[in-house]
Amino acid sequence: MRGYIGSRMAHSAISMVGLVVLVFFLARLTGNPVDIYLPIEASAEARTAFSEAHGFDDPLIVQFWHFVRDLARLDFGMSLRQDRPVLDLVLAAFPTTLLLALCAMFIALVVAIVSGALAAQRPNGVLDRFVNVISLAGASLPNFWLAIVAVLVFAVGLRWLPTSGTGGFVHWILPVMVLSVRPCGLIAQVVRGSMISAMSSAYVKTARAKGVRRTTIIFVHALRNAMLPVITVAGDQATGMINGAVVVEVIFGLPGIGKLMIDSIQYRDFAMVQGGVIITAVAIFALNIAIDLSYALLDPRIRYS
Amino acid sequence: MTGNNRHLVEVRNLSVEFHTQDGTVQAVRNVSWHIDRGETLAILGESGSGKSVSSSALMGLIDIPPGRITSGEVLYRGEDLLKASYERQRELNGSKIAMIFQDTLAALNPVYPVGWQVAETFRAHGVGHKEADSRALELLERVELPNARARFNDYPHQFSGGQRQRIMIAMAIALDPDLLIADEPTTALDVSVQARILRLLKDLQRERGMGLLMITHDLGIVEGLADRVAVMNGGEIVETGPVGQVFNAPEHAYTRNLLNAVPGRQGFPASAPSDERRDTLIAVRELSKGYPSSSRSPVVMALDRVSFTLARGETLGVVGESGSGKSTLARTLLGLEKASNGTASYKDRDMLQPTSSDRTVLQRQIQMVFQDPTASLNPRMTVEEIISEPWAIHREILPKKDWKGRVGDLLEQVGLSREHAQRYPHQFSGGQRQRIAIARALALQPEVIICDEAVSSLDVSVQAQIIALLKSLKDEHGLSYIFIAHDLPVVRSFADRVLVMRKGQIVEQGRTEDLFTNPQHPYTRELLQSDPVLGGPVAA
Amino acid sequence: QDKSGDITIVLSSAVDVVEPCHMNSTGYIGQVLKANVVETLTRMDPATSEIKPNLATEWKQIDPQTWQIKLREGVKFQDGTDFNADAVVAALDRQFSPELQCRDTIRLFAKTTIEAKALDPHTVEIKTSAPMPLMPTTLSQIGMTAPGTSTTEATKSPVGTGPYTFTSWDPASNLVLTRFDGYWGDKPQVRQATYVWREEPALRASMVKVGEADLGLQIAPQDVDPQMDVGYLNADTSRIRIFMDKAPLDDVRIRKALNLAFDRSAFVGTIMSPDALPASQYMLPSVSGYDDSLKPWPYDPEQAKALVEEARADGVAVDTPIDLFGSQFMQANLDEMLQTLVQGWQEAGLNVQIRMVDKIQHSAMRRKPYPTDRGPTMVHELHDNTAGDAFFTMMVYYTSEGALSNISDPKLDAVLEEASVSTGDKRRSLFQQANRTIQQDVVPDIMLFHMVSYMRIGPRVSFKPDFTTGGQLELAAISLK
Amino acid sequence: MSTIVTPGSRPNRSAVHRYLLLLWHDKFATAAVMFLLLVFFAALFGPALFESASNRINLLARNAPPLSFQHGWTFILGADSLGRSILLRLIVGAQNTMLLAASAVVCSLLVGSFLGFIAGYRNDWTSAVIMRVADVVMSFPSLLLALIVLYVLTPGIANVILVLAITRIPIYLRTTRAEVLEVRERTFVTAARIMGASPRRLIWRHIRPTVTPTLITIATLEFAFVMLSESSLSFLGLGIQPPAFTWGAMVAQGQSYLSTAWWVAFWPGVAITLTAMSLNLFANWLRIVGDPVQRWRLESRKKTS
Ligand SMILES: Nc1ncnc2c1ncn2[C@@H]1O[C@H](COP(=O)(O)OP(=O)(O)OP(=O)(O)O)[C@@H](O)[C@H]1O
Ligand SMILES: Nc1ncnc2c1ncn2[C@@H]1O[C@H](COP(=O)(O)OP(=O)(O)OP(=O)(O)O)[C@@H](O)[C@H]1O
Ligand SMILES: [Mg+2]
Ligand SMILES: [Mg+2]
Repeated sequence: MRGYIGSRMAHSAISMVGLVVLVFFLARLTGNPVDIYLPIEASAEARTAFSEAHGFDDPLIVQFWHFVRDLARLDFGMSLRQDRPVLDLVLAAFPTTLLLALCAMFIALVVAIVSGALAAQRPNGVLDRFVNVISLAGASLPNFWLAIVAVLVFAVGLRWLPTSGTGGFVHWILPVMVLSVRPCGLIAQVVRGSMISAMSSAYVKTARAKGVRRTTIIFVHALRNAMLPVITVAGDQATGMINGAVVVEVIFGLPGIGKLMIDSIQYRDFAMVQGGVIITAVAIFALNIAIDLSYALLDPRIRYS
Repeated sequence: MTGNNRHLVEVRNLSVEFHTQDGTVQAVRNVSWHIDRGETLAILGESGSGKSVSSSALMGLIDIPPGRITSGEVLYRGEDLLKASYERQRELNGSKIAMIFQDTLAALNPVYPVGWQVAETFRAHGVGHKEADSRALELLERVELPNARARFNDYPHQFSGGQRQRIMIAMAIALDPDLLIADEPTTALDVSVQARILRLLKDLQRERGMGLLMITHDLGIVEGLADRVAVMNGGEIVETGPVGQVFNAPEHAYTRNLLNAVPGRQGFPASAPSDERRDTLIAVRELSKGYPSSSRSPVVMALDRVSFTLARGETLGVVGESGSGKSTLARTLLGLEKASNGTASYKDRDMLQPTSSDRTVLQRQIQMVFQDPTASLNPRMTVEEIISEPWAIHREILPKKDWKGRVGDLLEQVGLSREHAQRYPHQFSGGQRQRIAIARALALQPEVIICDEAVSSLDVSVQAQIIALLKSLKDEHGLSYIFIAHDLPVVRSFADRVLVMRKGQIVEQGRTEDLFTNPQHPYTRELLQSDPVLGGPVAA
Repeated sequence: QDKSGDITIVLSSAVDVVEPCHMNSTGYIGQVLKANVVETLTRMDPATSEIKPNLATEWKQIDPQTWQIKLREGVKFQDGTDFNADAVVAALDRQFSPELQCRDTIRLFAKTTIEAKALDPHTVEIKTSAPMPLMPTTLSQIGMTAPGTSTTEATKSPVGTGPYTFTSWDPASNLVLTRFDGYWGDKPQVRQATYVWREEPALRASMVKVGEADLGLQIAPQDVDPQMDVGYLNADTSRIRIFMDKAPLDDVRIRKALNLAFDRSAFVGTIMSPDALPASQYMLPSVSGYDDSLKPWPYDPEQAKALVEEARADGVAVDTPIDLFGSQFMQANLDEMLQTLVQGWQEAGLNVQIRMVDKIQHSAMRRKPYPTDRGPTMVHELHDNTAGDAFFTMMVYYTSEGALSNISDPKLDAVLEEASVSTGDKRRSLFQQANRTIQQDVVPDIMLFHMVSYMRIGPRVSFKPDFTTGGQLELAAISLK
Repeated sequence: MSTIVTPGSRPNRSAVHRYLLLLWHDKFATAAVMFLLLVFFAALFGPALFESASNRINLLARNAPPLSFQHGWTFILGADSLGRSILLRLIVGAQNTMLLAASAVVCSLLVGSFLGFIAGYRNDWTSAVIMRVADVVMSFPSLLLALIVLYVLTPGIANVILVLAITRIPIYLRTTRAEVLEVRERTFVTAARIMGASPRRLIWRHIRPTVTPTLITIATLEFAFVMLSESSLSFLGLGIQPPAFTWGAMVAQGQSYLSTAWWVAFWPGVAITLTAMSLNLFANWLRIVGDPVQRWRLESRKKTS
């Protein structure tokens, strides 16, 4: 097991290098930041001066060398737009995103697993149809729609919650709810699907013969066997959130990594993009390692060499 | 509990049918029987005659739909279980009525440790976690699971067939049920273990007055254990009565048939011209296989320097203690497990690390019938697809247009019918699935078939038919078999030579006749001694 | 603590830069800093577009390239240093620091350089490398930062002479200004202002509605509630620029047809807000040089069609597809506006395709050197002239040399050249003349609307926005109820 | 044999007929198929019939509410912000929407599951390479990818499909691989392997049928997601440009009218959800039909004796 983790980390390090190289060179194909940072009227001289000041006129390979050299000292560079160290900005934004993702995934998983597993007890039954419709609607509702409607209803109409912003616990309720809807719908569907097969297995009969409670049969015996695709899909959704719950962050004014990355990409703040990608990739790679390990934990027949 | 009722459990007029794509299958028709406290009822009968289905009905384990209980009642101390609420049924299951399932690999949850699963029976009926664990461990030791403490947290797939069966038994007897339904509980156990397990059951019966419903095809067990016997055929009970009466004066033609088919009563194989020099097909030298120690358990040497040869046209019987490495031997020869040491060759081709061209030959010429037939059949394929799969893989054997007919022939040869071709594995009984697996192995017409407990779930008459089939193939096509079995009479009647295994080692090997008449190793002697037919206390 | 003087303002985009030398080029910096933290030497009166004293009390032009400025006395920076001639020189020099790449400087001075020196503690002399008749206007856009401000790095806590000190700033979530007690002028009512930002217009509207904020900027026209929302011309004028180099756009009849083929008034109150004004020139009516006599192009589909047919008859390739570039970030409802225009042109017989592009591509389309591999091209764009003089529009957009111009018309160049060095009425009338020529004869663009923004004003405060609000939001002008 | 088969109440009907019958027994699935047919025909003939009518701008009918007939029956669902009939736009938009979403989903499904089968089956260095590349794709910001495609390739529908497909490949890949890891350890796969079945056959005949239902479930849910995210690319200039449009673009357009004219975003949202839901119901039906252990659910209903 330990050997496996070790080799996985080594492989991930190689992927990380590939990712960084890709991002570095490909991002620079997407236009020159001068066009955004200087006023449109700027003269050619001003534009050249800007490029020189930020090293954009060096050959790409030289720019890359500088980047790597700084990175080796854990210097991720300065944000072109904000003129602050990239690392500070990313590390400031990341906890918000992580917290959002964790809370939303937790809620989504709990709700989805319970409803999906119960729905699978009688495929095409009333509960199943109900869960089906709700979860599908949840999985296909646009986030912005949900977010705005939620604000209009809970903050403006009922005045139960603040509209947006950071602050106490109450500020997180709406964003987390909105964010959990799609993963919840998606996961519920996957749970339902794989639970249907699991419930018709022979070991479920054995459990019944032992007199095990129905809830235990469902949530202990069948569910664990049905979990493989569920955690995969949940992992994908979590990855999406780590990459940034952009809509939710933007609408609710939560300063997360998603918003930061979107802005940086739009403003061609290359150093930020690189720094952000590295940090999120670390989290995503770690998540994927955790998921792969959990396969083996969930199903002892799966072993990694 | 109504005291005025005479019987512990009484089944009246039970009929069960299944819906299938081709119409309705009447699995059980108007079956009635009863068991009293401390009594043992044995149900004998043809494979597929409805034994398992009728007993599952008792515990509410039939899937309804597609199954349907069309008539009858099941009275447990006067209470009709078919009408009981789910919660009531749950209360009784496990604590008052328990069942040992036929197919142990599928019946155990693959993702939980076995100890946990045994302890669950206690927990489900209100015992605390700690106590449940310690009692579960006690039980596992009682059913002679080797190294029980160390292997408490191992998973079902890490155990041998017989070990799993003992785990199932432990689970069933955990709470001293009033009624124990044992569906082929000892098919994977070697005779000495089997004898001790049966004694355990008997003790329980005596101590607690447990009623025992024994489903088996082993007439030796029936004779030794049962008070009364019911014979089923075609979903009906055709004959019932005290054991002695039925065995000595069978009334029904089917019962007579059954009793006559018992192996071992017919002497030694007539066919074996065993001294003739024949070319060696498989040569195994010093083969070892150890399973790496998991968290707690020590390294298991499943195979310990095993050497033997198999000649063309020969049947090599492999007998031995449950968990002695027989299945592992088969799996290692087929390359499913990596050998730790040693060599094995088939006609001078390396079997353990074959080149890709060698592998094609090996796959074509060596087939296997797995110990767990259910798991070895793809649940999403029809029987026809399953049996014709070898032809789909090796196109040269049979043109596609002949598949259907050939599948039908094979099904009939193994005692099934042509109509079964369109059904799916889950719609069959345990013995029927085993025969489907045999039919598939035969389909390829290989040179060697490794049968791992291939006939263990078959009633004696079908068993006899299958053995006869295998023999005739051997005579006609020169097939060779490695025949792993616990049923010594069957081995004696079929094998030319026999290996005896224990703790991963071959303790003795020799010609069948010599071995059975003049066993050398003490373990072999013990084994022969324990056999109810050959040497045991109830030998005829 | 008394919170009654504290207000919250919700902006439409994050304040992640607070460098005062970009404050006229980047709206939100100006909205936060200008006239609140950092003051300018002069100021423009929005009502009349006249330049008024501020930190400077008087100014005079010694010769075409020299200006003398008299400073207000008794003014202190928020950090306690004195505001005097040396401070002004430092602030002006800072504006030209190469490390800072001040956007305002790039816009205001182009290639002109200046040399400032203190004549006495309260007089500054500025020499310019080229004549700058608009020096007072220019000075209304340059922030006077404290001498201690770094000249090599963008400041993150600007210090000025304004009525509010820069108190705290979390680029991720908010920014706070607090009243500066040592302010030289009148004491404003608002004690403390917290700026937050939400990109979604509905959210900004909601926040004011539920009382989480007192002022909400950039309310979407469709969310407008007349009870709370005030509309104002935001200084932006939208137009479609025509690249007049390729057929059929090189034919003036086609350019006229493009202007005639749709009904500007039908947009008002539908896609555009009801207060939007159809435009005839690329500047607000309040800008000096605007010609009142010019009317927006009328809606005359018949004539448009006729012009197209006429051109077709003369062999102009009128069917060539014309690419119309736009970028979503420019204006709300842009998509809808362009689609409606395209339908009008289609009816007139012209084939225009909408091409939405990314910000950078859009900028690259708009400025010289223009991309060469393109067909007949038009670009949608916005422009705001808050300085109040036509110069800031005309030279860039309508002269041959202009960085954003597609015209090369020597006669027009001559008029504009003369206007730019003239003053007073002559200057105004020359610009007006140029505007007439442009609209009537050259037709280098399809002038659309003077745009309107809405601000939502909460019940606790009162405020009257005007066209400068997009670039500065004076807290002192906010009164509490 | 011992069991009695009551002679088939089922005469030898053709396979098509049999499946139709099975479909008929699931009323929800029947309705779903009808709806999908409707969408299909709309996609096929919609543009030819209503293309110009759906693009006719009429500012007088701007945001006309649903059920207002003064502009004609085509305005039964109301009008959008340019006064165009929402109904007609739904019909005409079906073509582009389906083309785009279906191609993107199918591409990522095929590529993702193909790679997933390889990665799961081989579980050696090929698997490691595939999985680490997937990690990179998961961590690569999708907006940046979109921009790169935009700058490097010429804008066009194919490129939107490319972007959408690439970013969604990992979910299919990881799901497939996880399932394969488990299924390939089952005895029936082993049994087929020692019969000499080629990896291709093992995967196709034995592993795939177990994995497919989960993949299809995910794909149907992804469908809605892809339809919505496509519109977020079009503002960059990637994708379908007006006057062409998709349902996703219609939803995006209605976003700013949520609080004043909900129907502008609502109906296309409903269309997307209904399509996803129909696909999902149909997939559920397929799952049951394809699983012999479950199939009785659709069969037994016809003979409630
Ligand atoms: N789900 C099902 N659908 C259709 N037929 C079924 C189903 N389950 C069992 N059967 C049929 O019911 C009959 C009785 O099966 P059962 O399992 O009771 O046999 P059995 O007597 O236990 O045989 P064995 O000794 O082989 O285990 C068999 O013929 C089998 O084919
Ligand atoms: N995957 C595994 N991990 C650890 N131990 C294993 C594993 N598989 C088998 N064993 C152990 O190896 C030994 C030999 O098992 P094998 O299945 O070969 O026995 P067997 O002779 O076939 O027994 P039976 O007659 O009960 O089927 C047993 O003790 C078993 O517990
Ligand atoms: Mg059975
Ligand atoms: Mg075995």
